[in-house]
Amino acid sequence: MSLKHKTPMLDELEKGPWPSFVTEMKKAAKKSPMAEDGLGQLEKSYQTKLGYWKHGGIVGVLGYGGGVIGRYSDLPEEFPEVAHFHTIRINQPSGWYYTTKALREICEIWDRYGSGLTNMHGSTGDLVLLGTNTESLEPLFAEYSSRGWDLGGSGSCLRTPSCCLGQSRCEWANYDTMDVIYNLTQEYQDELHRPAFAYKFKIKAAGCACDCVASIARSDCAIIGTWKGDILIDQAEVKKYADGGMNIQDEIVGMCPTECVSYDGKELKINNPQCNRCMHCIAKMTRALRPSGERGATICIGSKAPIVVGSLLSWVVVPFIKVEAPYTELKELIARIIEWWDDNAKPRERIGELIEVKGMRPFLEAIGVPPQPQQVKEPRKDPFIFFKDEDFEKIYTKDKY
Amino acid sequence: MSLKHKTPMLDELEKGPWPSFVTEMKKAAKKSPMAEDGLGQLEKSYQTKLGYWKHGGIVGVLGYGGGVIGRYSDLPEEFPEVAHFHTIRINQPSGWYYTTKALREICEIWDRYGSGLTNMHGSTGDLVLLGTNTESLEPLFAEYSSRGWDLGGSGSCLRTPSCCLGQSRCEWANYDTMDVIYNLTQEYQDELHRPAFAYKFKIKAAGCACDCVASIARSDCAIIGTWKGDILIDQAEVKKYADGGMNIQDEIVGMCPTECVSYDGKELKINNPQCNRCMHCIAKMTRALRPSGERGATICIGSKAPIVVGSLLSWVVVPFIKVEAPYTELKELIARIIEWWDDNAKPRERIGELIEVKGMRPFLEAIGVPPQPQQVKEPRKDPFIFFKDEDFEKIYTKDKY
Amino acid sequence: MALPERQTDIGPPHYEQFLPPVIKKNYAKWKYHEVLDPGTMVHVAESGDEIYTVRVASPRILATETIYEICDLADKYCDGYLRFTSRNNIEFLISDKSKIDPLKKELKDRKYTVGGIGPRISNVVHTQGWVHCHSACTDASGLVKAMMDELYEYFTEKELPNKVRLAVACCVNMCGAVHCSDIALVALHTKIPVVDNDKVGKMCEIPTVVGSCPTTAIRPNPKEKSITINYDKCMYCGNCFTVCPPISIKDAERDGVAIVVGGKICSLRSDPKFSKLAIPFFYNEPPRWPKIVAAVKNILDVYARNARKHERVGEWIERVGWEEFFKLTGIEFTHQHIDDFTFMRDTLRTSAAFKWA
Amino acid sequence: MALPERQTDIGPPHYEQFLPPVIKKNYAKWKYHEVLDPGTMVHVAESGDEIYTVRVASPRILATETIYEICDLADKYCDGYLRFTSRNNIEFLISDKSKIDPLKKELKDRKYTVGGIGPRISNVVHTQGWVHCHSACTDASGLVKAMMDELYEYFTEKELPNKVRLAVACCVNMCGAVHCSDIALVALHTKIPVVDNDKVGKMCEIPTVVGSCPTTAIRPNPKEKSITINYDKCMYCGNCFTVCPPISIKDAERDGVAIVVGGKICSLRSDPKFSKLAIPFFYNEPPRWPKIVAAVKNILDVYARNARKHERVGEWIERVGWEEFFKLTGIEFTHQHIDDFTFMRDTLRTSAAFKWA
Ligand code: SRM
Ligand code: SRM
Ligand code: SRM
Ligand code: SRM
Ligand code: SF4
Ligand code: SF4
Ligand code: SF4
Ligand code: SF4
Ligand code: SF4
Ligand code: SF4
Ligand code: SF4
Ligand code: SF4
Repeated sequence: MSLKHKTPMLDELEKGPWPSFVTEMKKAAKKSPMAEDGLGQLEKSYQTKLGYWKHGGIVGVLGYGGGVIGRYSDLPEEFPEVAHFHTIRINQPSGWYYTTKALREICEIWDRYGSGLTNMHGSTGDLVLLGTNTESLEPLFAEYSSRGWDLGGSGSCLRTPSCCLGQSRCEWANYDTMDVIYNLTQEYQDELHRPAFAYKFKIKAAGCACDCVASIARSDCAIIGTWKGDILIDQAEVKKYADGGMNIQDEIVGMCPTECVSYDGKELKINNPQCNRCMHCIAKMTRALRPSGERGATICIGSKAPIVVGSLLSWVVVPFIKVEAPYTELKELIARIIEWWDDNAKPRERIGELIEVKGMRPFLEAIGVPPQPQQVKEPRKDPFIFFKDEDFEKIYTKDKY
Repeated sequence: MSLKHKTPMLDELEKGPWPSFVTEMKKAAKKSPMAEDGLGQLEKSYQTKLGYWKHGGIVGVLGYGGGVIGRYSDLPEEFPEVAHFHTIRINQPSGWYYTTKALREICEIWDRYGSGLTNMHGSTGDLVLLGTNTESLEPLFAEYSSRGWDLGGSGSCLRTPSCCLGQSRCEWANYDTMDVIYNLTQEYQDELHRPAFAYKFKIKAAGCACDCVASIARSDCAIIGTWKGDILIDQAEVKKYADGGMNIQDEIVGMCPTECVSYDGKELKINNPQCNRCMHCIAKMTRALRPSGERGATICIGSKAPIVVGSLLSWVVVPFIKVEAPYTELKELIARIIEWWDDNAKPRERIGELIEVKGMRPFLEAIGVPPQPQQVKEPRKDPFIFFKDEDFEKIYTKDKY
Repeated sequence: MALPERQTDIGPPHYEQFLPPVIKKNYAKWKYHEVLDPGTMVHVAESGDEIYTVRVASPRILATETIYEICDLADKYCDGYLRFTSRNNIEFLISDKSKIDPLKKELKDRKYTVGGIGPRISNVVHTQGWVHCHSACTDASGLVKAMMDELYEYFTEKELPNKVRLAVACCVNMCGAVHCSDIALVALHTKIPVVDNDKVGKMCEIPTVVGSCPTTAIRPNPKEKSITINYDKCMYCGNCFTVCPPISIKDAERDGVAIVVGGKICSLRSDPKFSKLAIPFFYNEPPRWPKIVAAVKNILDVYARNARKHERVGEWIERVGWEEFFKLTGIEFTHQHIDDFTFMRDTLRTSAAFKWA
Repeated sequence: MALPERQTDIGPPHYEQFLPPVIKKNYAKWKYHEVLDPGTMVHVAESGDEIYTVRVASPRILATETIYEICDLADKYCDGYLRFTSRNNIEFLISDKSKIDPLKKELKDRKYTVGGIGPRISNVVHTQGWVHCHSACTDASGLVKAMMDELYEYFTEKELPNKVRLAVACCVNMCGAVHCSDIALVALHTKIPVVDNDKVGKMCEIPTVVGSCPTTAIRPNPKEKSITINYDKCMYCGNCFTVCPPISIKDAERDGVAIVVGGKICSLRSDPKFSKLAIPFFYNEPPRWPKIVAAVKNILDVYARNARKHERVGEWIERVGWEEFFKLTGIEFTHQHIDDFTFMRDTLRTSAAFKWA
């Protein structure tokens, strides 16, 4: 079957060794007229260097305020099959694990109602189904939800939480990321499906400072695993790394940011109280080194993309919290965080932006977290210091500073 | 002769080994009723923990708009002699060099008309005469100016420029700081004495990156000596340092910020193209190391105290400029800098604040300096990039980026 | 066919049902892992059990047909278990060591690309582009394809000093994590928006539109019941367009792409870093954007030649200095590189020590 | 007595007339210097000529009587040549080596303090305080005296890892370079200003006053023809008082002093740095402010014990981390330490790597 539209420019992108999205679109186009017109419109964009999608539009499923991104073509006459071309966000399972059975089921339903195109996955983490029309939304939802799949978030809501694979396959995970994210997602079903916040709120959970889910850069609330205790050293394994050709001096000692590793050619030593747990030595010598002691997480708040005042990375707010089922402490903390934000934010104001406007103090006080040096790279650089009357009673009358 | 006021609290500050300003004030008080009441009022401040000076007031000498800080007591009945207590700023000679003859002359005049108290020197650099009354201003000015001394700056003007002692006694000076400051001060007499700027403008000249006159932190325009060329090494002197007990590895090699020094126990080597000319190695091994090649200065613009949006350090604007008498290039540059600022600033807006508002580009374009990586610690972190139409013609049509 | 009964607020399925038995058994008891080759690694549990992972590149846009094929492979070699990674690769999870080579062979035969593990390039985090987003200034998928064809061997074979994370965002909303990537592309508008006065008055709240502009370039225009944009202040962020569709900012000739470099996410060795501007603008040149691809390749090569082992792109640049980066890459330094926005103070140089380059 | 004829715009006298002959001769031809003891150094010229410098502490406020005495000494030992330093010390410039010891002896007899050269404390850059400024929240000279009595031996004798630059500013205008000092005191108001409505209306321009506030805490109060200050937004910078005197901000019980640390000016090793808040507030306790003095001493001692040779205070703290600084000094970390002003983004921690302390 040959396709409706000529795609000379896109065809160029079928060449070359990297897997081609054009090939995928063509595969889908052979089965779906929607995908076919999608391909056609894309070719036109390549020709003219302009996109042809309209500016959103609100569509969804009954009782939900999110999970579907409405999309309409600017050229419905030229490409009638994509006059509607909405995407559906399916809440992925923790860690993006699937059985083939589950995946096939998802695809079969999608083939019936949609373009046959997917994003595995969207950059928030959802399983994204790419392109369907308004009428198909309710049937699709009935099919998916009846089989145990629910929609992810969109709009001003709690967005679909996501996590690294954590303890399922990684030796460094300090807590059970997948279970935490499953639990939080269940806890917040209403907030996820019925946008009632000032703006979006994202939660991401990483098992350690490697942050394989980019939580510190891409989530309003990052849960990053850490530990309180020494790094245990297996000297026999150290020797194997050395024998295997690792230059321990340059690669480990010289790259430790706190200068707390030393190596005399025989024994590796770590000055544990000075270690900032950056994970470098552990990551590069995983057979020889491992954390010990108490496990938990650091909670960082506020990261977001640059619109409109420049990107933010998340800020350390709670240096250490225990993360153990049923996660009561963590859940209560997150509840207080979201509550303060929701009470105070203007429309389209992310939590990081709100903290910038209000300062850390009201936020920390509202969530019941004391000020700690771990929260700052360095203390303030200006003398414009705000005091409350009670500070004078509490702190500054003491004999000690 | 016993003094009019009891000063039990200030008396405490005559104890202890560090030279006492109270002793100085008492010395002056013995000769001057002004100083005596000044001491009395100060004791009162110590008792009550409040200052008693009124909020300025404009006084000065004929034809000048600055050089005198008007000061009036809040308690003229209690301390009548300091009802007026103005300070006079005398423009110090470059490098704060004096002969005893000159100093005596200054003091003798001051004893006749003022409190006998001085600040040697004010923190901008002036020789500050501390406390006189309005009537004495004209006579004082006649006495000083007739003997070759002029007033320094105050108010919204070019403030008294100052410099480190530079080539007069320091082996590291890359240009003649004292001569440059003398010349600039003479050039700008009108701007210095008749405040017509939007706010204050300070110039400071340091002969090298040691910045012994704090120019990068305390002047709107900092002229900091530097060089383009290799650091010459006298290996015999290196050996003497080593023999003298210097741990060259830790103190020099390990502290070079660019990792460009190496030492094998015998020979010191510097990877000159990677050196950022921070001066550390040279300062700590002055007998062994010295710069060579072309000499000149880096011009940094914009530093100021924290009021009102936090302190600024000066920004590198011209990485390298030749600084040779008659300093035409430098003077023209500074003229363009001041002109742009004066044309654009709102009242009480320092040049650093103005650049923050306008961005570097209009400033650089106005002063004719091209963009250079030396001007930034790092390039911009956000994608909010401003373009002019001509940029597209000039840069982005090239085949190369 | 009658529809099954819908359920609401059930959330995602529990992950446990998707875990291979060896993972369930050794959950939270992994001891170490080893990278066996660019596309294969093994994780070893305290118990001695092993799980093998074979990682396969994905264009992220997958047709269901391809997913069925992947499922067939997973059934054949992985007892039906597989996962996707946070960078959109496919991971085949193999409990039976002997199946690794046959799987890889079949993958090769079917033209799948195996790799992306260890110190090299992995998949490119990216976004919708012209494929689906109204906001796009370029096509993300096309840029990724063009770039990865050129950098292919850095995914499948060649080692780099450390991981190099690439990303593409098709507008400054940056859905694609560009702001903290080693090397990334971000698409930009570079012309001030065109305002359709009639529609703006009808469709948008003027105060909201005025308030949406981060540089206060927008003023109300009461005469037209619309707004006007100050040419000198607008830096084309498109936020006004996001809140008010009749403000149109797309421009075929002046939409383009910038390259940013030196960002990072993990806290290993040095703090997470934002990406910084390397090259401010390229015209869109679909379908293969050859200049952009060449520029990325150049930066990657310079990094590969100059960085120390384990140094990320940003760590290398910070060690040698940005003066040196521009010198080594031959990239021209322009006014655009000097921040004139919120990070200005943070980025202007306040030291007499720098390199001449 | 008739006044001599005034001249205008003559500028300062030419420096050359004040230079000792050996300096004139070897101008720009110095080769190296050596610190001979804490108060003495020699500079050696290419020609082999030498100039000796003996540095003497000054309280900066000098009575003419003292200056005459200093002149007498300079006449006796230095052929009438002397200078002051950028930190207000007096430098005796000696061309004849044999006069050094006699000078020092006489200085000692007359109770002058010799020192301040090399890796130790030098004089304290400071400002007017209650002695002369209307804006002062404390007395700078008194703080300096109290502090230097305690730290005396670090000026006259004891070595430190490197120079330690102290400064005192008597209000946030910071005439005293506090913003880039190793250890410094800055005096603060901590109560919102009291507004004298009658006078404000008459003496000040309301828009200027409103505009003067960096935190937009001030609103016009049309009813009173004055202004009102928002309690929650004011952080007591005093800028409104500077532009409008009837806004009074002094408060005997709530004016006080903060300690800041870790600033530096030179570019050696690391970039110039701003000082950061160490202790947010001390009450004024004239005449000797014992708690402040003890706190400064503590910080200095901890630095002296822990820093590496050549490390400045800020360099040491950055190496070990602020977590460690607070631990080692025993200083309490408070809400005040967390920036909520223009440097907030720059100073909040954005990394999972930090020390527990
Ligand atoms: C689908 C997805 C991109 C993708 O191809 O993967 C996406 C697509 C859109 N994003 Fe996004 N964002 C997606 C992840 C992100 C991320 C990354 C992340 O979540 O880790 C970010 C950066 C992190 C952050 O949240 O700041 C992101 C930051 C934005 C922003 C800027 C928000 C801000 O506060 O700065 C917008 C603008 C807005 O909300 O109006 C935006 C808006 C949009 C809209 C809804 C466009 C709009 O203005 O209405 C896009 C719809 C595209 C379409 O037609 O399908 N998207 N968006 C991602 C969601 C898939 C999923 O659910 O898994
Ligand atoms: C599978 C995945 C997690 C998941 O839940 O999907 C994962 C898995 C592993 N990561 Fe990761 N990382 C994954 C995304 C990330 C990300 C997020 C991202 O790229 O957006 C990061 C942060 C990147 C950054 O800093 O910008 C990340 C930074 C690391 C690092 C730190 C590298 C460094 O030295 O800078 C390590 C440690 C290492 O490589 O030595 C690491 C190490 C690992 C280990 C070795 C952990 C383990 O013991 O199992 C895993 C295999 C590594 C490999 O691929 O070389 N992983 N890893 C993600 C694979 C993405 C992919 O398809 O390539
Ligand atoms: C005398 C002196 C302090 C001293 O004891 O040495 C001084 C004293 C005053 N300064 Fe200053 N400043 C003095 C050097 C400085 C410096 C340091 C420097 O120049 O290196 C600074 C910081 C650097 C800078 O310029 O930013 C400085 C920053 C200020 C400011 C804040 C300006 C700003 O833009 O942030 C003010 C406030 C103002 O101008 O309204 C100020 C205002 C004042 C006033 C005029 C108070 C006022 O609001 O009217 C003080 C008069 C005190 C008095 O009654 O005698 N003074 N002032 C210094 C001048 C002596 C001289 O001429 O040598
Ligand atoms: C006399 C004076 C210049 C003047 O024109 O008055 C001066 C003179 C010298 N300085 Fe300085 N510096 C002088 C203020 C400064 C300042 C400005 C300040 O403190 O406000 C600085 C910047 C301080 C800072 O970074 O915060 C300064 C930072 C240096 C440094 C860098 C120290 C470091 O390693 O961080 C050196 C190099 C050294 O000490 O090895 C230096 C070195 C020198 C040398 C050795 C230069 C030379 O070869 O003659 C001089 C004697 C040093 C000494 O006192 O130990 N000088 N020096 C100033 C004496 C002030 C005083 O009475 O103590
Ligand atoms: S973030 Fe840490 S725990 Fe999670 S997968 Fe990466 S390395 Fe493992
Ligand atoms: S985890 Fe990081 S800081 Fe700690 S010892 Fe290892 S490399 Fe050093
Ligand atoms: S700034 Fe440099 S040239 Fe000037 S006195 Fe200091 S060390 Fe010498
Ligand atoms: S001047 Fe500084 S950067 Fe250059 S070699 Fe010496 S220590 Fe290194
Ligand atoms: S980055 Fe911009 S254009 Fe691309 S998907 Fe996100 S909102 Fe759309
Ligand atoms: S594009 Fe951005 S900067 Fe330009 S007018 Fe719109 S909101 Fe303002
Ligand atoms: S710091 Fe403040 S109080 Fe002290 S002299 Fe300067 S303006 Fe006056
Ligand atoms: S003291 Fe400062 S912050 Fe407070 S009202 Fe006045 S100007 Fe505003």
